[in-house]
Amino acid sequence: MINVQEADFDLNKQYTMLRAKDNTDGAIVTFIGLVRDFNQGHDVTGLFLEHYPAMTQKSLEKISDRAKKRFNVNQLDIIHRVGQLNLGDQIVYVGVSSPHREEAFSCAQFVMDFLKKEAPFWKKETRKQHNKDVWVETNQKDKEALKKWQ
Amino acid sequence: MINVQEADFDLNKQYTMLRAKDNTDGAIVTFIGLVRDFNQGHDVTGLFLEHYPAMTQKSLEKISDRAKKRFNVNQLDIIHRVGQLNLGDQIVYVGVSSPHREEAFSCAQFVMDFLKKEAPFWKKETRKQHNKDVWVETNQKDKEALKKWQ
Amino acid sequence: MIKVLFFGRLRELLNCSEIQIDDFELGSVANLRVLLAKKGPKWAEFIEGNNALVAVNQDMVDESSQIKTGDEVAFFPPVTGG
Amino acid sequence: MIKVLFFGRLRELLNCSEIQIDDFELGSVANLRVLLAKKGPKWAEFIEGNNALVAVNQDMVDESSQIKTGDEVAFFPPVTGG
Repeated sequence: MINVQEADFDLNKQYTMLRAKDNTDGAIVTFIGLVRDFNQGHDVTGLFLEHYPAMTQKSLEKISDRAKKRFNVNQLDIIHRVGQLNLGDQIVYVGVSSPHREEAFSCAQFVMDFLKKEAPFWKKETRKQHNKDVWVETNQKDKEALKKWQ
Repeated sequence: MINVQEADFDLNKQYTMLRAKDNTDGAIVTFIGLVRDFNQGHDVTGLFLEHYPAMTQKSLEKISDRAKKRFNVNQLDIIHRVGQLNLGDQIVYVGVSSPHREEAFSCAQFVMDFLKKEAPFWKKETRKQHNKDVWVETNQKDKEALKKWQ
Repeated sequence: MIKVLFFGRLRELLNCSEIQIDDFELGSVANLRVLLAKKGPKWAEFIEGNNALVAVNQDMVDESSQIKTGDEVAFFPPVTGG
Repeated sequence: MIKVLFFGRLRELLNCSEIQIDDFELGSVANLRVLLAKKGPKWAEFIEGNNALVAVNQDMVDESSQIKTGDEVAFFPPVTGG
């Protein structure tokens, strides 16, 4: 399941959907990304998440397909929110179920690393004074994160 | 928070407890281990989890302390169940919150790898015919998993 | 005819989210960049900065990729989702 | 006096979860193993198998570790939790 949506999501509901009915899951890994206070003292109130609607779903599906080919997982779900978000809000969810924990961990990390590199989302920090809104810069760490999958 | 308990746990409740109130979390990783059907065709109905009560809590606290020293995390919670469990039941929960996703993923994996190696729990498969209950063997993969932390 | 889209910081820089180019026949992404650079100093800047990623029909491509009539081309800064 | 505990498969093999040893003064884990092996063939087997981990006062230790009066020593198979 892959969703790009404005609405919030509910981890508990996702977890219920993620658990297989046939007892073949030994491991479930979930990742949730939150709106963090990057710039204390700049009156940051949240983020606006712009995206490229025709491409986002397609891009996440591609990443998901690649991950499923590479790792032995039963299920892989991705949700990414867009639009206006406040500090502390949930942005992204990745949920993986697998017979083995290594595969579950690696798959979730793989998806996040490629999402951060390829999925067409752009964050703009919203501030109390709106004329001072600032686009978030990519960070070097995210570029380097991909090396482990080569 | 570290708990060794017979009672089941609720991911949603754990997640709520895990999220910091001060918006410094950028990433939350949760791991849940489930009772999996390892031996199809052997009438496996579940597991009995024996432990060394005086040592389990202490052992998990040691692992947790080591993890917190090594990784930049805000919070780290561990729950491990003991006693009689059925197929598909939850066995273990590890929840990590951190400013950064790499640290959150690594910390959760580190805890699981050492828990599998050092925490005094023993699984016995319970079968329909109880005189055929069988102790679960350690697997080679779990021994090798520790190499990545050297 | 091709459609060209801009996103994020780049959309703001150019003050433009979408243009249509009627006279672009066959050519590479690099050719299209040269054409766009002629639209003014801000347009030239984003080309020279060379910091804009490009997708053709919603797939990331490189500079030598060929564009044909009817394609949807998008330029955007490095992504920052997740 | 020391207390010695056994867990899991080992507890079942020996059909014993706990014993007290009154005459063990100072010595290493290895010394204790030799003493226990004298209790019978099953006890000797678990020593020779060398597959039993050992904890003294709830901390994993190695064979050269010293045991003193009042200690709680535990032998158990490789762990399989998680």
